[in-house]
Amino acid sequence: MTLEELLQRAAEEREKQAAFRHTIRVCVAAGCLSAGSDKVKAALQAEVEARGLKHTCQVKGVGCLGLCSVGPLIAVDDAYCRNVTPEDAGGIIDRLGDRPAERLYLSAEMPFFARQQKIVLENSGRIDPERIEDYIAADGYQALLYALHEMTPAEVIREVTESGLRGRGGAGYPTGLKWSTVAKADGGGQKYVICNADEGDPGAFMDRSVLESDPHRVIEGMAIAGYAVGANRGFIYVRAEYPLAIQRLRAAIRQAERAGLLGNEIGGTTFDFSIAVRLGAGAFVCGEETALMASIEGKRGQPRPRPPYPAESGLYGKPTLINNVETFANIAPIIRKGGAWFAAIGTEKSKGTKVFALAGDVQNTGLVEVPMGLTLRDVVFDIGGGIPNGGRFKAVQTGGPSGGCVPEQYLDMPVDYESLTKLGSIMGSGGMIVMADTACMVDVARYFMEFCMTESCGKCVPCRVGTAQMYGLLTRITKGLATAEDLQLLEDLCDMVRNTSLCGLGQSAPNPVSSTLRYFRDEYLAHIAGRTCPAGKCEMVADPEKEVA
Amino acid sequence: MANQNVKIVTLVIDGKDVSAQQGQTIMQVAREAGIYIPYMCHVEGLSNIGACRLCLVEVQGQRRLLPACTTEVAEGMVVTTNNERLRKYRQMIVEMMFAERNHVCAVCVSNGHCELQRVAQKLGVTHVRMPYLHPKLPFDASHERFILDHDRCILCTRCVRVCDEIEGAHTWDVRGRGTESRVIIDLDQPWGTSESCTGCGKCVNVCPTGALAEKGRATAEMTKKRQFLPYLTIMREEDWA
Amino acid sequence: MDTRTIVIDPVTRIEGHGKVTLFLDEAGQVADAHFQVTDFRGFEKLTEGRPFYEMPAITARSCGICPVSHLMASAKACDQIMAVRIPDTAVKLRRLMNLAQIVQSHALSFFHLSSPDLLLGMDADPAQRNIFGLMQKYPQLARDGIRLRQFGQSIIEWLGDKRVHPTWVVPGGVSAPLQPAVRDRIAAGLLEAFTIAQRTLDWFKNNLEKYQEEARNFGNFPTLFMGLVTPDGELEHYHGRLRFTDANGRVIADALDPTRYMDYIGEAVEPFSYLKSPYYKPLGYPDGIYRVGPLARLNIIDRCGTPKADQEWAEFRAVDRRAVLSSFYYHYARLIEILYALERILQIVNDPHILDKHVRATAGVNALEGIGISEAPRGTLFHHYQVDENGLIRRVNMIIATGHNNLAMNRSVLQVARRYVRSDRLTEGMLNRVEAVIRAYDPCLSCSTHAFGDMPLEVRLVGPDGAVLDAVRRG
Amino acid sequence: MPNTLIIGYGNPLRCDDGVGVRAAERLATRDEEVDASPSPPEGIAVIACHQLTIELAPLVAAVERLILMDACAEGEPGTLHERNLAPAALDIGSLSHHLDPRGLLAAAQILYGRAPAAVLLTVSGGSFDYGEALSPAVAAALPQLLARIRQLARA
Repeated sequence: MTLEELLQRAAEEREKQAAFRHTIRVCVAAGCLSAGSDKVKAALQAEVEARGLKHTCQVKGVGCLGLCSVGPLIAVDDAYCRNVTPEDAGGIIDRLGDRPAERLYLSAEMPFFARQQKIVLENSGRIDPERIEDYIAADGYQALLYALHEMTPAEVIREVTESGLRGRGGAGYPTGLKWSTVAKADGGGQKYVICNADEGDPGAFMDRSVLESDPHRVIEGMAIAGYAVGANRGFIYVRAEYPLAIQRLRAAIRQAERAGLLGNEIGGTTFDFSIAVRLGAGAFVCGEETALMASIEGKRGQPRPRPPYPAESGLYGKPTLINNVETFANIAPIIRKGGAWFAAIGTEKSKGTKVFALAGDVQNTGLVEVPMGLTLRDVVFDIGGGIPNGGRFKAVQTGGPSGGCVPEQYLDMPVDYESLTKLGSIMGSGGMIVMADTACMVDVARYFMEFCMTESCGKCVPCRVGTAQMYGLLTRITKGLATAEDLQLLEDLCDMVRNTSLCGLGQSAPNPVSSTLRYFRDEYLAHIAGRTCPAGKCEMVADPEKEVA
Repeated sequence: MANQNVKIVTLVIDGKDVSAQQGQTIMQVAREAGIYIPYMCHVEGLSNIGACRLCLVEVQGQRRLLPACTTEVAEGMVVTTNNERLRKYRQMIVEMMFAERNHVCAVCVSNGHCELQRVAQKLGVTHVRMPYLHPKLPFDASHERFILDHDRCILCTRCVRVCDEIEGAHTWDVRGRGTESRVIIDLDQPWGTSESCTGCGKCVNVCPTGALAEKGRATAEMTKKRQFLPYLTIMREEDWA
Repeated sequence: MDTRTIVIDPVTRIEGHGKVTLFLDEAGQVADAHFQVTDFRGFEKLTEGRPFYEMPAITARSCGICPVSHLMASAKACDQIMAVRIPDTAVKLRRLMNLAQIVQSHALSFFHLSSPDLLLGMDADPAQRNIFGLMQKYPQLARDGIRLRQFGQSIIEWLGDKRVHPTWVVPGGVSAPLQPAVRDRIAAGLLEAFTIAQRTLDWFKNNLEKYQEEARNFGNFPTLFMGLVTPDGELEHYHGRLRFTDANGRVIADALDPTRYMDYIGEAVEPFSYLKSPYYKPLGYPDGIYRVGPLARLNIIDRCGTPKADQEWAEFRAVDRRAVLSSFYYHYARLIEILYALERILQIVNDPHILDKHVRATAGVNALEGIGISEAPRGTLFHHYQVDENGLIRRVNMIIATGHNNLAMNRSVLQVARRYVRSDRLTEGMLNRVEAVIRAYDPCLSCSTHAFGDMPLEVRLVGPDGAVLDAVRRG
Repeated sequence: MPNTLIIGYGNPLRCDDGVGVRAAERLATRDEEVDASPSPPEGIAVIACHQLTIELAPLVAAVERLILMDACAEGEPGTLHERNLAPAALDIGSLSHHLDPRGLLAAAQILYGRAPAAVLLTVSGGSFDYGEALSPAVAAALPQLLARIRQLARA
């Protein structure tokens, strides 16, 4: 397909859709589906059919609408309806063009929706993820074909560099720099592009949502990357626990291939690019790039020391570009609208937007995309709606199990890579867990440490044994069995594990402990010296002497 | 030699100016210069995996500590192999190795010939600060000539590598994650039932501790012979054409 | 402990603290006496699921006093699991170490633990009646004891690598042949050792008259005796078959296969003690009470089998032609055994094949059970292992000398107490004698954690209503 | 003939009880690559053993100075105690197979005519459980103990 053909198909599709006076978008991403949104969609379609409205009102399944806590969520033109049941279908159709019933109604003006700025998720909740036409109508694949026809690979990289985009997988490495490194590497004719979709942080579902809601976006980003760095094979490594994402991704790849947007001679150029899906078996460590590549190669998913970096020697020893789902999802808009446009969003060093999975003790849980630089307070209280049931805020945990806990006094810090690092946490892939004062910070640290311990791949000693030792010490503390020496040992272990572990999992595993020790040391001391849990969460062992023996 | 045009680089290790061939690791160059860097997963003749973290060194300009066994030297590199911080980390790592399984040196077949013991001695590890994890582990004595004692295993995976890279049998592998990791034979079956094992004993001889030993050896009787390894490696690398 | 834990019979739990409880009846007479030792734990942690051939090293470490005895019994049990006949020279070398152990152990027991009682008198001021009083008054005797003990210890040290826990004795034999230099050193030390042994024995015999009162009341009662003998009925410490004799010196069971010990030894459990009380099954409990150790060994044999010892043995048996019943004569028996051991050591170092290089048989698992038996200084020691088909330990049972003698020690304490307790208070003379009678058996009671101080003996006097009338802690 | 005898005693399979033995082992061995401290010089002998037994008496009597290292149960774990010892014929219970340090000196004095100047260094133990490891406090005190011994031995 040439650029002209693509634009024509986009125009046709848009025209077709414009014929409808009303559009009802029903979320069919995993969250709402599990709440029965498929039945809601069927009921609405039946209702539309029955009333002979099928030429004026379209009901379409779309990706995530964001506010997962009140699913099934649907959008009736510009208004949202929450907790919709199939029985509501009639009423909703009755009020088409009018404001939905109060019980269901959610205003698009509410801060949760209004304060978001969507780039990555711009199509989520708007297009039907199972139809390539819908994606094309939303300017899909224009960036790819434009790049192939009008730009040199170097120009593509320049655009990405200018955008200031940084890796969304967690570490925030400048994407343009990574691309240019891979582009310069000599692969002897073979290079790879890998999309890391092995999202493993507990409570995080940004990548899943993107894949379920807008799979073509990722494919397009990867193809552009392939063109830029000189690779013609791509892999998407998705965890097997995401069946819906996998299914839509596979469908999207087939559609793109049929449309000539993947495969040989894309868009009539000499550029070939194919994508294969690889499934991960649920090991957290396989999100680490070298472990992920080992897994694709059919080996035990364990990281290896870097250097050499994947850009130099990656998959099968060839130069490999590996980016995360969200990073790839940013590429098409950057090419379409220019790096400068993207660079104008966000802060000086953190450009663009970031998707967060908001969870925990917060009113509005779900997926949000906000410009970099918004304060944590804005995210938690404005967008998130604050703590439910009149509870008091205690901390917000960012960055998943490798992240840290940020206390109330830093709520006005802007959300960007540098600020979070300064606070002892990380941006990570975008998990954000809000905690009310009923949470015991030692217990929280213990929870994350347990995760890291069980997910440690077992290759290097500091992570394998260090996390187990730290977990043991934290358990002792929560049981009221620990001594001041135990606390000292815990701190020494944090330092050692951070500085000596082989990969990011181990290096960041101490973060939840160090950050809670930094901001909530008094809680640790209360458990140790006072044998009490200030939050009332931990049960102290009655007779420590007995327990020890 | 295969390559006549070896590029020479100069670098500084512990304040000492040394020259090296490009492609050598810090570990190799340091050893040539008479500088001891402790290690456990490394063994000359096998691939390096940088897993034990004992050989971590400081390289000027690098934020992170780098494993000497996998890091190649570079022109102008300034390396510190031993200081207060590195000693502290190494001691803790050795302590963790001891605390992870059930090491009872006094009755171990490798007592006195054990690399773990030796490294502990060298690093001045006299005690283990952290609680012992005391896992319940099986003992595989099903093989006719060898035993696998998980209590003494430190998961260095030398056995896995020597079997794969030198013997070519790939009988050994690792299963499980974290502290549940265990070296296994074939698909985790008793050694005696393995059909891929050639019984060559290379794994036993590269094992640094008493985890793999010849059957029937009494306390302190197990010594390992490792001369075969550099020999085989050199023979295979030699360009016979 | 989870279900995989091997339960090691508490018989092995002999290290700890001793406790004597004396029960008075309404009339104020001693009705019963319990001698008990406290708990000993942790040993099983080291053995469960471990390969059988680690057992000699592990069990040797269970006791700092007599590691060699455990080594012997354990290695022999392992030989059985391997189903090998170990090389003759290895047998001789093991014997050599075992004999050296007997010399040093008996020397300590006699010269330094018991001789103060004998030389200074039971009723002497306790400030004097101890090892130092002995040294002051009889320095030559004390030095003799040290020399003998040193000799025995040195042999063990030279043979093994380390003195405390030699690892030289291994399943299938010994790990290294005897070095000529070691043989020569042993031979060189023998002369002095013989002189000391003979001198002490002569002195003891000359003074026997003085101890008639003690001899009458120190565990002087009829029991059976058990020990190993050679096929010819000679004294045996390493191999042989078990023989039981009765109080009249009659052999009631002979040439018993030690590996079938369960057929004729029962183990009774008394609630007051961690030690099981073994008894001779055909006679039941408690009639099957028997004693082991030096006294028993000299009672059951037909002769020692070495010239000097046989001469002494003949005199010894003249004490009572049927059987020497008083436990007081354990001391006497020890001295004869020292002499015997030295004679045997001489024979071994003069053996033309003793430097033979073939000292170890190798084999895998050929039997799922092994029972090793040897005569430790204190008496017969059993190690009984059950293993799985790969030779991993499933169950361990051990019967140690102090266990065999448990019933006899209880009865001895009772006898002494009956004779010397005359009120509801514990008197010095009575306590001395209770200690002394326990000492006669030389039980292995030393605490394995020496930092906690020394083996205290707690003696309690309990009235008929169960009230503790008096308690004394000695040690 | 050495003029200084160093004896470390205890049970190394009972954790801190073995601190004396561990110290003696350290003094007796030398690892040039990590330990710059010299191995025992001429004239110094080191013995590691389970218990003080009577046959040590002639060895003790033959030296000018005796240094003993042991664990003790009293005191804050890791504390180092030092005291000079004089021979004392203290009976420590005649069922026991070993000697008190002052008794050992007394035995040397009585039987061999002389007892050396003697000092006993003890470290308070924290754990006497089954195990080979020293508890943290005791291990931390070990270098201190070794330094003190070396100082004493040099003096």
